[in-house]
Amino acid sequence: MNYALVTPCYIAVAALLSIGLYGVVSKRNLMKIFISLSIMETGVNLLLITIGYVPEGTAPIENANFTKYVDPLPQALVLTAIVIGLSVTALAIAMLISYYEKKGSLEYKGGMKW
Amino acid sequence: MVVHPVLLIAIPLIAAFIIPLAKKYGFAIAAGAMAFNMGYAIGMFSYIYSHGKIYEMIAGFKPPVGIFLAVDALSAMLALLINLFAFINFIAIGKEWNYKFSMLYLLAIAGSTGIVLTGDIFNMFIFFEITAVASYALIAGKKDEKAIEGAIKYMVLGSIASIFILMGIALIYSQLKTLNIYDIAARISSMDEKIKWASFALLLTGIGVEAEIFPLNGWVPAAYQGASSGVASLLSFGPSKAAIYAIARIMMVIFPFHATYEIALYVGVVTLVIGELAAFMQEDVKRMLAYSSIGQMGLILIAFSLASQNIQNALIAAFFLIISHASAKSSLFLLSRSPSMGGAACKYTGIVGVLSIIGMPPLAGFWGKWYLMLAAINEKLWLVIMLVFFAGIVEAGYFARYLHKSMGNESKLNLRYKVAMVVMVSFTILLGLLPIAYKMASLPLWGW
Amino acid sequence: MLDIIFAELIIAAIITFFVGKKIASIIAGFISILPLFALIDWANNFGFKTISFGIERQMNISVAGITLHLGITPLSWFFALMILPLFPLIMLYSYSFFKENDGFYPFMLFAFASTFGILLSKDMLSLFLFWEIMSWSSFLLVYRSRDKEAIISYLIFSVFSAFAILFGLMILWHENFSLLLSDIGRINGIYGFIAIASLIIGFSVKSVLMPLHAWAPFVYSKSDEPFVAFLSGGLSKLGYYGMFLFLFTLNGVKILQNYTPNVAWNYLLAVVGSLSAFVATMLAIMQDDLRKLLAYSSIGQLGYIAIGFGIGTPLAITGALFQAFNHAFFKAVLFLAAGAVAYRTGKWKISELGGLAYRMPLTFLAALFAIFALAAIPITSGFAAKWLLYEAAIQQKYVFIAPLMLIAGVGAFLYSFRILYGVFLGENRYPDVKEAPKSMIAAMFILMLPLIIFVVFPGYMLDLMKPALSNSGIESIAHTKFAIETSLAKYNSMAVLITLIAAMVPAFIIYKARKHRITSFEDNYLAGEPYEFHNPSMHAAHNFYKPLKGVVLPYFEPGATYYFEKIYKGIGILSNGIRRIYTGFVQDYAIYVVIFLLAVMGWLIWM
Amino acid sequence: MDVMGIAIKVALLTAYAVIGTCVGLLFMGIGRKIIARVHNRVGPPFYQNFIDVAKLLSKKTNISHGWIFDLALLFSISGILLTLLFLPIGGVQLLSMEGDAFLVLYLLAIPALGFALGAGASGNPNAGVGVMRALVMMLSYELPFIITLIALMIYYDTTSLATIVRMQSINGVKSWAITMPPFMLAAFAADMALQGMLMEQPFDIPVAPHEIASGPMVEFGGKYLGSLMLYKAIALVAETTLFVDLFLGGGVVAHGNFAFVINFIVWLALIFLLFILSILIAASFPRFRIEQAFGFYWKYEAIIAAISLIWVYILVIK
Repeated sequence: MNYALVTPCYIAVAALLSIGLYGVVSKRNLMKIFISLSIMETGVNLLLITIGYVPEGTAPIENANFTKYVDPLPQALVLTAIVIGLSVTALAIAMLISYYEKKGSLEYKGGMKW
Repeated sequence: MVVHPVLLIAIPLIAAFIIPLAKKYGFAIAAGAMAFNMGYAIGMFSYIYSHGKIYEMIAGFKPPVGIFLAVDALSAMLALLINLFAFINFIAIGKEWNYKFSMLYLLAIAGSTGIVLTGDIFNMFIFFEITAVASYALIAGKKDEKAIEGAIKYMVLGSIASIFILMGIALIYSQLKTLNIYDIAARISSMDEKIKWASFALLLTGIGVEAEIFPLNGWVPAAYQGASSGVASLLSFGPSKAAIYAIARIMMVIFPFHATYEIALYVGVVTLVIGELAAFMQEDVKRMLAYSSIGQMGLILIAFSLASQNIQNALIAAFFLIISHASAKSSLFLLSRSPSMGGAACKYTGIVGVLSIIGMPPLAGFWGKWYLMLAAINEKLWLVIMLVFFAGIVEAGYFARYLHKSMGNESKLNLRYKVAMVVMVSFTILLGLLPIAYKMASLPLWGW
Repeated sequence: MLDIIFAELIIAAIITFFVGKKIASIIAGFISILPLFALIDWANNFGFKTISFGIERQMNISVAGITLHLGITPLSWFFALMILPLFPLIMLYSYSFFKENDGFYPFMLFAFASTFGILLSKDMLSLFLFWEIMSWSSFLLVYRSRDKEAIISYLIFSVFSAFAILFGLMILWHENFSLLLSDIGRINGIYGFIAIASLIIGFSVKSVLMPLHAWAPFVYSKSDEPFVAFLSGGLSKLGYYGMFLFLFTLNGVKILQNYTPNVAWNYLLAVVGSLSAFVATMLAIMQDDLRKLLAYSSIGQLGYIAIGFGIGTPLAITGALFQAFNHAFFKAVLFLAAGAVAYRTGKWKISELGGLAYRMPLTFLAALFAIFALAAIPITSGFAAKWLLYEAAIQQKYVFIAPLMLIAGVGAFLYSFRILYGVFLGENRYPDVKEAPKSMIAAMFILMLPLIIFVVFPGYMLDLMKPALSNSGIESIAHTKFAIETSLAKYNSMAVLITLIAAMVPAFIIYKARKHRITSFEDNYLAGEPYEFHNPSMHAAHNFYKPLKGVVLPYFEPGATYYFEKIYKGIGILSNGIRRIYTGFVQDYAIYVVIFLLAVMGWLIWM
Repeated sequence: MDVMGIAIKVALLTAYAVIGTCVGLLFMGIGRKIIARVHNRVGPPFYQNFIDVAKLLSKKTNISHGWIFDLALLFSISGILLTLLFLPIGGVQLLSMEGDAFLVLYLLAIPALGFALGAGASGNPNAGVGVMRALVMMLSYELPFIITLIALMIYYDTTSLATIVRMQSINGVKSWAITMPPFMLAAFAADMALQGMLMEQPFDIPVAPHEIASGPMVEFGGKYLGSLMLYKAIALVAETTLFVDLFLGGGVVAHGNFAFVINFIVWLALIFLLFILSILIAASFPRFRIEQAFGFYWKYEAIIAAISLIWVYILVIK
């Protein structure tokens, strides 16, 4: 297997996940937290795509000229995942607006503890 | 009769899409869909009760490629439970909200039912997301500060969870190129050892967030406290039960290894003890009930994790614990709307609920604890037994305090609320008394 | 027939939810007589000729698809004889006690049905099932008290007891793979030991043995009197029933001895019982609340039964069962009398009562007789029981237990007099109070009947318990109708009674030789001056045993009640610490999730 | 048992009841005389108490406070007579085979309880305080007394007083319990307890003349007070006899046909000596307060008694 193309992808996945996680854990601003979550999501989507990748494969469209094509299922999965991620983000934004209306700030100071 | 479990998912989904088009009739459409679902779930359960398990291929694609539903006795029971309680709960609370609520409610129910019924791991993920997104919105629907804060907490953790689930699925897929859980189960031994464990850990963590297990349950107290009592009730019988069942299914079907059962056992025990202890000094009723739910989820997880050796006793225990917890806790959440337990209906609902959770006969909780003990003693898990006892005593302590504190004559609940509460809580009595325990013991609960 | 009795009890319980107070008490009273017919019928099996109603001895009832094996044994028959008659009389008493029907009767009937079930159960599941039904029905009766400490402590201890019993039963089940009680006895080693020990711990919660008694003072002092009469008179005996069942009938003693042949584990039970008797008596002396006093007195008197079981000789067990029987009746009478007093005056503090003996003479008589039995005055049956226990302790040369028992017996005089003086004698504070209602008086006097019978004929009691003892392989001790004989001495109740009556003659002559006139004490003491009664601190019963205060309270009180509060608070502190995990910051929760993921992954990959 | 036997028994019991009463009254008179001599007074004649009782019983003015108050009279006399008759006196068993030491211990409570009932029924607060003190005193002295009693019981392996007396009289004085070192300690403790039982100084706070208007008997007069004096006289005999039975072999020194005469005289002498001892102690010590008495009995006396008990226990289990 040719790892030349795949390995950087895995590194990118790891980097995206770590960046996202760092953002979630360290940021106080809720908007930044949700942006970080989106970054993580992108990382996972990339992971799925990478898994389905077949070296030198083409798009999974039926064509007699090509016998080698990438795995179509992960791509379908990623499409679904992107849609879900989008809906979550949309909902999050809506909620942040209402959070801002209530608190006057997006800074998250913790609450409802113990 | 041929049963199509897919209708249980499809009908509420379709109804949910219709509702925005017919806003005026939102409540009626939702109620109708749920009534249908309830009836269909009852039919399906009785069919499985007499005929055994069902597989349903969606759109005729054959597994392992096609998406399919697999329904056994336990999942049929859970589907029945969720849809039944959803209907009752909806009738009690639905009219107080506008059509959006009905829609979201339907989505949450469809998602929960889907989690229970599906036999495909990616589908499970999708249903998780449907349930979760609907739940976020439902929690935030109360629109006060606490509700939104609870929803945001749930949302952040839920998003992380979904990322982990997806990663777990990706890892499995990368090795086996399949998403069907039975297909995975059949070929699990060919998986790379480390990736196998990593994927299990990711799935456990991801689903564990929804299943309220410690320490993934940071959102639970806030969300339950913030949500309106009807939504809290929904959360306690719907998504959380579906999620714990999903954990059990993944653990028992895909990863039936000693190590996984062991981890589930430890996690369950820690969840139980921490949840009950955290509830002990809690003054806010809903938050206390939320912590108590955490503890109960731990107990259910313990029951499932004992299934490696004593499958019959452990599954019956889980069955009864789920029933007891769902019926008691959701009625207690409904009750938590009233500041005190005024009137006979409220008073006895509270008492029966508490007694069932504590495990008094002839309520369902008693059978749960009895069979759990049978299973645990068989494996001589002394420390686990001691901790379960300790947690039970702590539980008795705060529930007694709760009963004392909420004693009073005030009752702000309307009739629909009361009826819903009483009906819900009567299930724990009914299932304790009817010979289901015996019958369940002779069923192939887990037939593959 | 048996299933019909059960069904009727439960149906009656449901009916009494919905009817008025008077009808409810009548229904409950009549329904609770039914099981007594069964008792009379079953007496034929144990060597007594009585009427037969054709009620079966064995029966299997199917509930929830699981078969409950029910049946009468000599042991349960004897215990039923002391517990079940309490119910109809308590119902009779409650006819005028309650103002309205607010949930007393249904749960009392549930408690009755479950008590009956516990006594009849022949397998572990039904024993535990009925035990739990009894737990919750009595909890709901405690719940009526609306007292925080009572509710919390009762539920916690009930659950503790249930778990301990469940644990023991489960081990027995696991060792035998049979739920039938009759199959037990084949186990040895550490498991048998743990099973028996945890069963005894579980049962000793309900029989208020000292370290596990902490709920009793709260519950006894806050719940309704008719219920407390059952709780102290009946329920506590169920705990001892369980202990007897597992220790002697099912050879628990042998299991304990086989595990550690050199350690007399039952001696430990006797020591606990004697400490319980002693400490509780000392605390009872210091109580000003009438119900709390009676609660501690119950704990003390029940400790004697544990001593008897602990010593374990035929003499001791006979004494213990005798004491159990007596206690069921005299403590019920005392609690009912206390209820009657409170019904008329509305007061519970001894220092706020006084002088009721002339206003409520029948109540006073009932209480006086019960107190005689409690203090073991030799002309009552209470003495015969205690005497047997003392003899047993001396026979076994238990030098630690015997003094504690005896001094607790002396202490009983002290608190008995506190009741008599503070409530019934002393200054007449309630000149307008009427005698208690007739139904209450009737209930109390009928409850006294068995005590009176066994005053003169202690031998009859030994006859009654003979089947139970011989069924457990315990020989019964030599006795005639009046006299009991042991290897150490003899006690002849008839000699005492006749001599007392004869000795009354000179006393009576002296009494009758000169006339007397009755004056109120104000004439003598105050020379007719007006006197302020209403200040409690002016009452002699206020702070009655003051000299003992500095001696008793600092030493006995902390260990006796505070330990439970300490544990409760300790769990509270633990809980408050654990709650800090939920910091309220979603970022922290995210970190938990990641840590959990890494931990699980690490565990699975590297372990 | 035939009619004749019963008649003889009844006659014997009656005789001992009368003797007990007379001896008690006589001793009380002698006691008063001795105390007076110690105080350097002349004192009343030794038969003074007979006169007092006769006077009180024949008084025409008797004030009662109701039927419960009358119980004091009935129970105090009958109860103490009952106790006396269940003791072996001078080797004569009377009814002591029908009961044992525990019975006697509890029988002693009947008159006390009856008396307490009467005092309580009088309604006088002073009476209540007096009874309270008497009861606390009882709790105090019973502990050492019970421990010594148990020491004796496990040593002789019986609880019957008659048997204890018989075992001690096998070899005359030499086999008396008091000759054995452990029982010397026990006897000391029991004698102190006896002091409390007799309500003599330093343990006379329940009656406490000059302090609480005569204590429990404040409302008693006429026949009631007379019966109380009778009770006290008989109780004196009964309690000292109990001690003699336990430690001094019941006064039995001789065996044979007419031995009971000698034994009777020895018994009389022994209880007289005990009484004199207690009178002398009473005359020379000031009064303890109630908590002091309690502390004295439960700390020092109980420890002494416990040492003797442990000693005996070690002897027995060897």
